[in-house]
Amino acid sequence: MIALLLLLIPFVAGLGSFAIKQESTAKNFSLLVSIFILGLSLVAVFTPVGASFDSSWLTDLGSRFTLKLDGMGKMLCLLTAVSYPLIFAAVYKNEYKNPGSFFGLMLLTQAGLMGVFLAADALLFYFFWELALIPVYFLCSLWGGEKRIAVTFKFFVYTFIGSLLMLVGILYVYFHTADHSFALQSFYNAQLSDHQQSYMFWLFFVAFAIKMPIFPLHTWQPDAYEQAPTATTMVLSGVMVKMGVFAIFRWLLPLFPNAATSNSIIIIILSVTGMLYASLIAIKQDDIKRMIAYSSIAHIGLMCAAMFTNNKTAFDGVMIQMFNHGINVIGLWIIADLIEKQLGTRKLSELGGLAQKAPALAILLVIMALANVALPLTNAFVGEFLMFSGLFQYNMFIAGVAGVSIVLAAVYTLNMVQSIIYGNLNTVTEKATDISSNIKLVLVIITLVIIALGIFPQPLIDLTKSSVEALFVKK
Amino acid sequence: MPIQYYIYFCLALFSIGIIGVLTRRNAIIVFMSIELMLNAVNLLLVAFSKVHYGAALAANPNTTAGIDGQLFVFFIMVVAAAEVSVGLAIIVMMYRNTHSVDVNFLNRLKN
Amino acid sequence: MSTVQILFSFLSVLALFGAIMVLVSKNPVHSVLWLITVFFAISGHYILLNAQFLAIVNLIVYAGAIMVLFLFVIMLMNLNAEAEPRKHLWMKFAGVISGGCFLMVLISLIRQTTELTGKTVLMKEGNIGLIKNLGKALFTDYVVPFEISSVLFLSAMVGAVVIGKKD
Amino acid sequence: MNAIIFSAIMGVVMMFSGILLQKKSAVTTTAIISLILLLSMNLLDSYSIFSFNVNTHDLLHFNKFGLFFNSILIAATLIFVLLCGSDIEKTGVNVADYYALIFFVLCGTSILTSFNGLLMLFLGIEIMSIPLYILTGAEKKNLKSNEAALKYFLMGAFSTGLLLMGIALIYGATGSFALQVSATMAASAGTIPTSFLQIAGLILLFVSMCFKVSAAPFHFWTPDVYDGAPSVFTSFMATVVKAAGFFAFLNLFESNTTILGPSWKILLSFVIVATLLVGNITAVFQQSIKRMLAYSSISQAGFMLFALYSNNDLAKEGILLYAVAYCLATIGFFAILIKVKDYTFDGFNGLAKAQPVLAFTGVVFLMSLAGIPLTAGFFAKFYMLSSVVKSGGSLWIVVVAVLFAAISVYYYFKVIQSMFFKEGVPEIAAITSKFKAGLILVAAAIIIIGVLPSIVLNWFYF
Amino acid sequence: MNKIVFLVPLFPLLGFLINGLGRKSLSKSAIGIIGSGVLLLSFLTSCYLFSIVASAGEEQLQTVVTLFNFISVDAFTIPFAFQVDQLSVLFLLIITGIGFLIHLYSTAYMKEEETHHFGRYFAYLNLFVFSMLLLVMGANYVIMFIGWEGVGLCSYLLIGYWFKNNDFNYAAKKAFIMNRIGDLGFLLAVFWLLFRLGTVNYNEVFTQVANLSSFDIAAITTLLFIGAMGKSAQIPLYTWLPDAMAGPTPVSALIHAATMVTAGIYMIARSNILFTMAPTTQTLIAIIGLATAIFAATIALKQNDIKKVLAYSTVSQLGYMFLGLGVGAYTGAVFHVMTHAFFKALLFLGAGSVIHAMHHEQDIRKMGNLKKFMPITHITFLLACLAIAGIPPFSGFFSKDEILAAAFTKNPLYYYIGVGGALMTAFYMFRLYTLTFLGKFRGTHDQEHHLHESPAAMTIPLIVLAVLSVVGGFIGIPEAFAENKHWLEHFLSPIFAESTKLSTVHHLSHSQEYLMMGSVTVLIIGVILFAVNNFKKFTGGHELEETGFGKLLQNKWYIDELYNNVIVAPINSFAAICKNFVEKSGIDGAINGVGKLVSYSSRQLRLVQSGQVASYLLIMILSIVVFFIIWFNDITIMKFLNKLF
Repeated sequence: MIALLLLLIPFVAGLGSFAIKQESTAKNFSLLVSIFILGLSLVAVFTPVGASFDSSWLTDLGSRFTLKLDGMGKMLCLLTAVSYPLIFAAVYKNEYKNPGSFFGLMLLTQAGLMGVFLAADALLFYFFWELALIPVYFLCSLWGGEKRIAVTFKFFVYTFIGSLLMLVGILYVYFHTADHSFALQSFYNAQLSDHQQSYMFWLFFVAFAIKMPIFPLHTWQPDAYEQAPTATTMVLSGVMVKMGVFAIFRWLLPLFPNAATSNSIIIIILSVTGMLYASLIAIKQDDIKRMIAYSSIAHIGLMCAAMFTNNKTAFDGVMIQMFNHGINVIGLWIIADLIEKQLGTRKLSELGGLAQKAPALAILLVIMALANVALPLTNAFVGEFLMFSGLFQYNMFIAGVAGVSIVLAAVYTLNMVQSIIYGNLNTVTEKATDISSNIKLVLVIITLVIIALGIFPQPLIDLTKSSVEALFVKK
Repeated sequence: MPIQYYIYFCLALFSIGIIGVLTRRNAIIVFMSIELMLNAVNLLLVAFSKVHYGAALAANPNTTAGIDGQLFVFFIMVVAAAEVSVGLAIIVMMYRNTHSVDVNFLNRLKN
Repeated sequence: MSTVQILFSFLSVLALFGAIMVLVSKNPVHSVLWLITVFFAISGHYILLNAQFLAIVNLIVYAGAIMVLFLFVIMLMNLNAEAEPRKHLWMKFAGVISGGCFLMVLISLIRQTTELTGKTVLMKEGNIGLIKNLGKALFTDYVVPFEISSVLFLSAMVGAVVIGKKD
Repeated sequence: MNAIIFSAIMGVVMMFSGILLQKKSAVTTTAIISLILLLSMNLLDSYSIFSFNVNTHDLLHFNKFGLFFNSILIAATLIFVLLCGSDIEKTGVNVADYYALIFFVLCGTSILTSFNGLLMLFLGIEIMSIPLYILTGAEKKNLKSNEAALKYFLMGAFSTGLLLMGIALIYGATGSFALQVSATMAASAGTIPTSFLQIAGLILLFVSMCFKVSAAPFHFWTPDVYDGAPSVFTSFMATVVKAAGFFAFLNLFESNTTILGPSWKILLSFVIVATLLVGNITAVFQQSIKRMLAYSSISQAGFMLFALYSNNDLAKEGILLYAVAYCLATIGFFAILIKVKDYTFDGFNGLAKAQPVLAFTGVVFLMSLAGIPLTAGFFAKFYMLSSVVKSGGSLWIVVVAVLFAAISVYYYFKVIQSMFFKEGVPEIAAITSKFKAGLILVAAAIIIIGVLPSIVLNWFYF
Repeated sequence: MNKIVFLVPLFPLLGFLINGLGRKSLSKSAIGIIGSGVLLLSFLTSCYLFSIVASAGEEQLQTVVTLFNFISVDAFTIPFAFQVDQLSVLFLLIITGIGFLIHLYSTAYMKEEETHHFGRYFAYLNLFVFSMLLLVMGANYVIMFIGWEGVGLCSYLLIGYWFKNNDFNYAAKKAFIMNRIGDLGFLLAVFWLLFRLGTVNYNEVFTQVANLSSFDIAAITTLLFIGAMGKSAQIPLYTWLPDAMAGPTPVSALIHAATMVTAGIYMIARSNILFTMAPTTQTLIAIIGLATAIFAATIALKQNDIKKVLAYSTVSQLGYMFLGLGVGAYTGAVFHVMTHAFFKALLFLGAGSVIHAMHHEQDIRKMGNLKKFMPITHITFLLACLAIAGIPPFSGFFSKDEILAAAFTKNPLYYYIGVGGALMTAFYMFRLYTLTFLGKFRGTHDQEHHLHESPAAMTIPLIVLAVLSVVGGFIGIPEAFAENKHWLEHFLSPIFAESTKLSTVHHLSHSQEYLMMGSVTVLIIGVILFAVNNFKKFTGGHELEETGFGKLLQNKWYIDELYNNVIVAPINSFAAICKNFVEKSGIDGAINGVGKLVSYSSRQLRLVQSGQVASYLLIMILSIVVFFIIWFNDITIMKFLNKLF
């Protein structure tokens, strides 16, 4: 039941929010709703396993409206639920034309995300997969930057092609299930020859790879992140990217174990290439947003590589990294947005010396940056440590090559820090002021999460342990 | 008389009709070529009907096999008549507006 | 070479020649006249096949009504030879070629058929073509299409009115 | 039988209503009432509660599927008249005659949904087409309309010629016009040497049916005719008529496919791919939304052809669902299009500001056409694809289809972009609240079907 | 061993939090008191711990204390545990003790800073000490790694302390990144251990070391050593250390001389067993260490920046320590770490006091004759110089001698080269000393006018350290002088027990040792006198232009330029290619190309719709023909299609 609520409340609230005209009302409303959902998801997290919902939907197709809340789902719902209040609070002072629709669409996106994380039925999953995408399309095209329409459209079509291919895959598997049903379990039990698996695997993988995104299918991402309104960008990179990772765990690996193992080396090499490639490009980026985008591509690349090592340690790492990366990158986006709003530029070369004007910002930025380079005692470290050790056990050499990205990450992140907060003030940064209370609050919360999870990662690991176990039980 | 001859003949007629449609620009001539095609079909149908009749005749002296073919021809003629009335009406309407019956004269709709 | 064969070949040649003349003659009026010739030839074929009713209907409806209508329209528009401008030669060429291809393909298909060998058309005799039998069939088995075709005429009529009426 | 008889009668009634009634709106009302009557008659027939039983000597054959499909078509017509009635009145003087013709078309569709022989097929097609030639040319002073009418007529007549040649050859092979005969031959096609005459006939039949449903490479008339015809009638042609054509196509080739052997699938996949290609690719670069929709209707036809490709029960359900979804969306969107003066994309700029209701419902329609989930269009496509997958058909054609579907998103969303994301002041005809309500209802229906497609199908299965 | 262990790192952490958060509100004096007070507290705690450990003596004392489980997955569990044994407690004393002195010194040295920067400074300093303590006390490699990266971070923050100056920022970044390279090696080693043993706890690793194949050990040790290279500034990763002198002088003293840079030595000493079992790695270490020692020394000969000279001497001294580790003289290395901590910290602080007096003038050519103005600094500095030069009985002598002796037993060549380095050390140290304190003053007049002895807060640490560097050596008197007087060796023996078992060190005969010591000492004294006489009469300006070899040395063998051109520049240009070409034209271009293709083909396909009925019908007829042809040879087409899909 609680699963259904997690899904329905944002959906209904989102629809309702369209009616709201005044800015303040819309903001408060959505903020309250998101906080309420956060509370709800906390309850969900602490309820023992089995918080699920099931009702008949398309009986003649053998598809049921089934929601399931396992460890991984819990964690990602929590991530979604946590990130939304933060985002809403962070953009609380921003101006939006017809805010009702904006926040409505945001909430609809949340509903879609929740659905993706909860769905235990292939067709339902596909539904939410799209439902999460469409509001984003409107958000980006209506409230985005100047090149928004073209960029968003590219992003939309790109992901849409992916999901359509996945749909074909779903259909194919559906007709190979014993009891012609879309239910998760009967999908797991579907009998597929290795040959069939290898085809289906790619159909599914492309969809997820585009979403994550994995090199070389990533080119929509920097543009999209750059053009989208920051609140949406946060959702995109903080949560929506995790859809792909989640989907690989929930669908790809259990469905096509053999294909996954036989193709793992290709995908891992791709991902590692992507990591280094993205890091190199990030070094050269002069635009904060694009830099963050590329660094996030690099991090996702590591996750993807770790996911195909077929190694428990790595899986644990990916699980918690899903959460941590979400939190950290949101923090970085908030700061990037802050700087752009305040100084009207995102060019690193035009910034400098903010530490003198905005010490609080400087400190928080430094902490975010350290989390971004996965320094120990920040949350990112644990995840990357586990993933790397898993990757290392898969193949030492690849792990070593991938490790170079640690150094590169330090390079571009420190470049960013240095050129933003260090050095002398210039004409642009003269007018900078320290951050406003609401953003400071958000960032401090994020910082606390970063450090807390950096020192005590165990709760997260335990939360998702069951899901990891399940992945191995299947095989 | 072997049926092949009829088939060849009717196909030839039909093809001539097609060629007419393809090569002439005068709407009326084109339309006439179409009528030509229809007639080819008619003759073929009748010929076939007689073939089937002849085949059935051996078994049963007063069979009516093949009669449907000739009736079909009748219906074709009905339809043709109706089409002609409408078609000519359209051509006339066009002629009223453009003072031409050239099929390609109006070429606003393309690409 | 029986008379039937002679007649058949004569009529066929006539029809084909007329058909070709329909296409090649510049003046629409001539084409109409040639088409009428073709129809007559075909009616001849019908008679040869002892389908008298159709022969008559063909003459009355086609050669009579329809062709007259055509002629009427053409004369009303007094189209003459120059009315039709030259068409690109290659278009004509392509038309002929593709028509020929169509014919070739179909004929080659027919030539391969084993089933048709020995099937002959019953000439002259046979009474299914007589008005009595046809009428019986038409008003018993085929009454439904017969009635429905009235809808066809109705729509055609309405259509003609809608289009022709001045407004 | 009810549908045929009553549609004919209603047609006559409409003819006279033109003379008796002065006010055009009154005519429209009459049309609506008689449509409702027709629909109810047809439904009664399909529930076999009250129906005229004429001995058709197996020329017609009424089954539940056909009758239900027919009622869908009638209902679509009803919705069409409800939404666009006022625009039909604007088209020309003799409104009553237009309605009469529409009813005759319905008569033709009723025949096509119940024909059991090539003769009735032929008659049905003709009865359906001839009024359409007229409707296409309804705007007599408009040269585009004239041109469209002429083209449509000439090509239509030509394809009729091909159809007849096909029928003649089949008759030559089988000695009968009934479907069953060829079916029985098909059953034993493996044993006896396949009759080449019949094959030639079937191919010609196939071609002419492809022409009717505007499948490439026989689609050429579609863009020009749809573009030139008065928009109201375009939406009618593009939905009801095409759906009927599809039903006839399906019904005709349901049992005859085996005769053609392997080449059947080859020909069909060739046609499908060509149709999807031409439809989607050409639509991308259109300036006029109306013409874009014409091409998009071609691409939709490409999807519907999948029902033919995999003819199994899923395909039947699919074609039903597709007919419903496609008719609703297309009629709905055309209703909006008609209200906008300028048919180019820029004509829609800023519609969301000027007429939010139109814009939002428009988005629903377009998304349904594009096959985005939560709309009926999604399940329509979904059923089609799944039927192919189920029939064990080769997967590559499905992949091709979805890729083209992704392309189709491009031009559909271009409209959304200009409605929502671009600034402008569209000139829009007066919008009545009734019209808005109608649109909203249609959109709601689309979404409901999009969430629960089973309601349509359950209705079909009773 | 009880919970009190946690107090040691806890105090600095508290100090960091208080100073960090309250840096705006607290007054300078308060900050200073807190900052150094917490160090004093943890120093006292460490003394207590030391007493426990020392009293425990030979028999094994329970040394590991677990706080909580940091990471626990199926494959392995990593406790957040501390280990206090002889080795770590020794380092605790060094870190907290010297750390305290330097904090004290800083309170005076940093007086001019604004209050909140002052607070920031002490916060960083405390944080550094905290991480250093983690590094030393960690009971497994992961905790050590936490500290390892932590100190790297703090050094980054402190080098870039004056963040307005971008050169400093670059120096800081360089330091961090170079350390990262090393850290990568360390991390890979940790993964390797986890992979092979499933644990990283010292006790378990060292007991299960037998399960490792020799290749594994060699690889692991090499990777660990790479980590050490980064942290302890060995060839080829040493170039960050001289640049790190950008930070405030006390920082250089604490981080870049006394404590952080010795982390590498600590780590290797900690995992001595592994290294003892990997002779190849040991030779590698020895060679690299020796090379670094010589190489850095040569550079130091020609430097004119007082801190740069000290920096290079640090590098060179670290080289000696690695030489010690390489030849298996772990005790000697640790011993040298300790003594070096004393005198090098002293040198830096002295230099700091000089710089403080000279108003941030660091060029020794502009100094001279300072002994007259600042006697205490002068005396302490002189003592430190003697200590580092290795004049008996100063501390440096004993430690260095021990290492050299061990080197000799391993391979005499090591010894001779080592001695060469020692001589150079003596030379450049006394060149520095002479130019700074003797001769005549070469600075500007107002500088001369303002010259003064530093305040007590600065001189007290100097004095304390001076005493230590004089007497520090006596805890490790070699066998040659007195049997079993080598207290340190006994103290540390439990740590290195395993290694000593494995390695058969044949001791030199005492006579040999006397000979060596004597000769070396004589040589060194000679060099010192030469240096002093040579530079006494140095008077400013002329001889600035070095030529040939000298120029090469003055420019540090152009190593930085080399790195820039060979490594940094290529990477940059490659990245640029990726960004501007591969990404834009290559991948994204391909994606957009598809879109372009679609619209292009659309534009072409439109033309087929020519609007002419005839052409439409023509295509229809032709396609019918095609259909028939397809039908004619459908079998072959089927075959083809099946081949295709």
